[in-house]
Amino acid sequence: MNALMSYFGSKQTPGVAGNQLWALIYIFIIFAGVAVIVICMNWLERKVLAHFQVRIGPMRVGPHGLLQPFADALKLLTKEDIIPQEADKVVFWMAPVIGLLAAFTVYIVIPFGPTQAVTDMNIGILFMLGVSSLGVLGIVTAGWASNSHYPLIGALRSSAQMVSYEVAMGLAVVSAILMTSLNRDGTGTLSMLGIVQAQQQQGIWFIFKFFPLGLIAFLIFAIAMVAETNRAPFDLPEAESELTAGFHTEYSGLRWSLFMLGEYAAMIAVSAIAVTLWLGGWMRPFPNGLAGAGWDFFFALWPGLTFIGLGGLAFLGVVRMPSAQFFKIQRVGLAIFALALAGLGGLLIAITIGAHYSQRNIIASTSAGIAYVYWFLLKVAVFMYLFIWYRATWPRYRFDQLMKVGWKVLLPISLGVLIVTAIVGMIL
Amino acid sequence: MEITTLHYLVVAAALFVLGVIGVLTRRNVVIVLMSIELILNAVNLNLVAFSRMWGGLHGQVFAVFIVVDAAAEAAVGLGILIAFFRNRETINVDEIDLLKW
Amino acid sequence: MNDRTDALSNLDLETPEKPYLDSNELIINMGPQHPATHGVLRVILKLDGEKVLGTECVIGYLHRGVEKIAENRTYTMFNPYVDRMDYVAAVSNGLGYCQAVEKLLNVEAPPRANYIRVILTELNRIASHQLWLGTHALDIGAMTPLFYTFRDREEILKIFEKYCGARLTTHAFRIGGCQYETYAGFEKDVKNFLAFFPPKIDEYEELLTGNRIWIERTKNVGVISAKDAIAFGVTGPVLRASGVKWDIRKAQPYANYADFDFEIPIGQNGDTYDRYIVRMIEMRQSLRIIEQAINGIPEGPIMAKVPKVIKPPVGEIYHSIEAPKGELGYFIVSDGSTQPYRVRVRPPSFVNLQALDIMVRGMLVADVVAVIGTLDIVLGEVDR
Amino acid sequence: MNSAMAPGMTPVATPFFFYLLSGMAILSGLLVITRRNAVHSALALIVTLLSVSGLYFMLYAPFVAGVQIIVYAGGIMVLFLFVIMLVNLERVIRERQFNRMWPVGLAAACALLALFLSVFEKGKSLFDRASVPLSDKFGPENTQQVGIMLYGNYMFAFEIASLLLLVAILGAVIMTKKRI
Repeated sequence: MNALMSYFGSKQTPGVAGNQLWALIYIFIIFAGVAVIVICMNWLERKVLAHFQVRIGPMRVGPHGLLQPFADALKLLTKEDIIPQEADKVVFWMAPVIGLLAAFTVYIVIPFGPTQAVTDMNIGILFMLGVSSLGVLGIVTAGWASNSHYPLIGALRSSAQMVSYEVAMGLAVVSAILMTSLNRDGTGTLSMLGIVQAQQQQGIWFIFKFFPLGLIAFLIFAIAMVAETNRAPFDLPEAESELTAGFHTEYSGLRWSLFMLGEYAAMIAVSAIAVTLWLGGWMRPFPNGLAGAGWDFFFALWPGLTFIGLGGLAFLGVVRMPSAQFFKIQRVGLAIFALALAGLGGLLIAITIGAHYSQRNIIASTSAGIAYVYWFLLKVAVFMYLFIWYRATWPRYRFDQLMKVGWKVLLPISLGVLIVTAIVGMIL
Repeated sequence: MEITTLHYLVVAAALFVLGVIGVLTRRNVVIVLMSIELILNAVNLNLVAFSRMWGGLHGQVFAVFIVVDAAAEAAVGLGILIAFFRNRETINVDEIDLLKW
Repeated sequence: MNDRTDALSNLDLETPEKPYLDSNELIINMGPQHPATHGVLRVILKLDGEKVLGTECVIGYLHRGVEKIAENRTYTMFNPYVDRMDYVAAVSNGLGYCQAVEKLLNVEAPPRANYIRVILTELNRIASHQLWLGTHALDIGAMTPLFYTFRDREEILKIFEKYCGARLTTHAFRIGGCQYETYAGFEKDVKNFLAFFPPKIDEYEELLTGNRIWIERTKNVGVISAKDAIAFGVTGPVLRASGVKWDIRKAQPYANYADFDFEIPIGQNGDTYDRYIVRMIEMRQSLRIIEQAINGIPEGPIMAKVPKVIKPPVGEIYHSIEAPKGELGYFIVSDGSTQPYRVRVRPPSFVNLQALDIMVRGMLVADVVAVIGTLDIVLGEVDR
Repeated sequence: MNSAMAPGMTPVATPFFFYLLSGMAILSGLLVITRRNAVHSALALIVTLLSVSGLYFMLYAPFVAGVQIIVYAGGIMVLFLFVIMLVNLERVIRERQFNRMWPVGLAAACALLALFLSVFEKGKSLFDRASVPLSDKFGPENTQQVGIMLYGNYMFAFEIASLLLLVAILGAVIMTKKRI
């Protein structure tokens, strides 16, 4: 019990504090959480995309298709595992694992809150960029090991694409890191925690810093990260209409689902980088403008209210569902789901109110932790929605145009922003 | 048991020797280039280990320079390899024995 | 003919001149199972990296011998078969065939029948263009227009279904006129559609016309000059986008197209973007024609006097109409019996597809997909 | 290990991770030089590089470790894989893998190893001594310190390195372009 409680009230992440038990617990929570979020994303993407496209999306499995991801997972796990005859078996087997590992390893330095991270590294952002760039190895080896033309072209495309967009991405990140060096103590940092704390210290999210420099750097990163994760409109490596499915044409079943898992995990990871670097990480909106205990309490209520709102939406679904006998089970299921969401929301609100009135350290830190994680994930969720929105709206770039955008547009602009940021930073 | 600098040196020496064996015995140029990367890594490991031992950062800085050097070497080496492959349709070292053809 | 078409000789896929020497020459099979070939077209691509050095189309996967079937059917019995050629524009196919046989018989469909024919054919032109737009956009990577166009195409198909009971293979017309009188509320339905559709075209255009990625993907892609286009016998929107003002509805008016006031859009560059614009304007022009036709539809019979057993006099006839995809011609030889001696169809898709090679040489793989989409081929018609 | 160290930098189970990482490095290094297929070699080399990067972490050199991951594993190895795919020849895999001089090469390498070992044996006392206590250079400030070094003491070398990279880029482009 003492070991379990040892972490509460600590001012450091478990990795930094050397608290190995909690570090392991965090690793477990994050990995399980990311897997669950990815599965939910799968459902959300299909649903949101369907509503963009005047469809309703999956509706059959569970109320409003809520159980669709589980059905999908079951289907993928039980599918026959096909390895092409001419494929390089070992590499074919390893490729999705490489991609998945690269996407998941990144999560150990993502700060969901000041203490809500596995660890904090001195080279946090460098580590993240480096490890996430290993994902390309999975794609390249998958394309090569399939021993087939479409995957090979997809792999070549993706390696060229990811390597080129990494440059613009890195330069945009450097301009954000430069901003951290404008702290009162005058030293910059690469640590993810340090970057958020720098924003806290300077009292401004870096997206608004030196307007419009921060904004431009952020936009460059936002474009490059779409390219980096191979999503529309930069989804050339898996361009369906050209290369059937690109690098994973020959993959099926479990291995294919590993690729999908890796792709979505990478999407969340790059969104987390963007949130950390430019959008204030775990901080709530307007920490300066709307300061004060009252506002603090108001924003602390948000997590609970969000869940209650979601529960309300689900309950609306129950009310609006046709009253035929056929839908009875679905109605009951959805109602239970709505109640669960609302109950969760109620619990969160109870914790918040408890923290407001009681003096117990543990409740206060729990409540604060929930708020941090909530704001972080909310910002990430906005990016996830944008990813889906892009996909619904835009046609796909052609390969040479993609390279043109990367090298001739994004790179010069990010270099310019970097130089101007450095000059402005030196003058101020 | 404590891990001392000597342990790192032994690992580095092993990697270095593996690299040397690769360079001296393999025919495939790509693998020869990879063996050179192994050698460079062994050197880097030595530098960083000594940097830790003496408590200065010069070793680490040198390691960064060596990484830069390795990048340049790989780019040019592979460039030469591709140019060569275009002309001679081989990537075996012992067939690359003419300066001009 | 210029140099580009001279280079059209066979790809020589079997024997690369210098094996292995060029490290990145690649031959890939696009299709017959491929999401972007609109059916079972197989295109053999010879690539240098991503650059297309040449293409060769392999067709015939959907060959059903429609022309041969005609020789063993009476003229009336063959009528439904033509619907199965270009199955997204079945009404146009039927119109062409019926008019060809009428010409052979020397009968004329009554005016009311002609008006109904024009309304349905133009509706079908819109439906065909909608399907083209959706799939073309999907090929280039924009998913959403597909669902918008299918949603709106449904309104047209509903009118078809109410008129003749079928949505796709309509068999709407008979030799000598129309089988069915318009149903009650036909006029209202069509007028509703006329009011419903223009905002929808605006919606499509909002998503695509000004979209930078769309413009980059389509401008200067798959360019074909007017000279090349004529040399290849390319017709329809593809020809008009190259700047040739050739539309059979104006050039050799059939049915009663001469009565209507409409314009033929033409492009300048002959690239994919121009073809897109031309088809978008054509949809609006079709609406204009339908509006005039539905307002001026006369009363009267819908069937001319045609003998029960159709036995055309000995002779031959070629009649062509402007189908959504281009010039659709029927060449029918009659030996005086109840069955045609020979029927030959000039399918627009088949002829347009021949231009694929010169349109994509030197372009990238992604452009092949865009160009196949912009040619608007239907494999049922290519293979027959 | 050392009380003067910054918190959070204490590695756990040092010997275990050291033997794990160095074992992986050497084993996959062995694979690099023995595999027939160059892609397998490249993948083994990636494992080596990542293991060595882990060793850097254990030597309190996080910046070098990060550079190792981002430049070596993410950049150079992708380049290698790219080239292997471009020059992928079935023929090479079927052919003899080692050149005719391999016994000589092996003997030379073994002699080199013997030399190393004898040096280590002689200098055992030198290398075996306890490390100096960690200054803040090895703590959370490592990256900053390396940066100050790079732009201070080694300014000139840094510029030359950037020039070297530029030359390498130009060289690679000229070499691989079919027509210039």
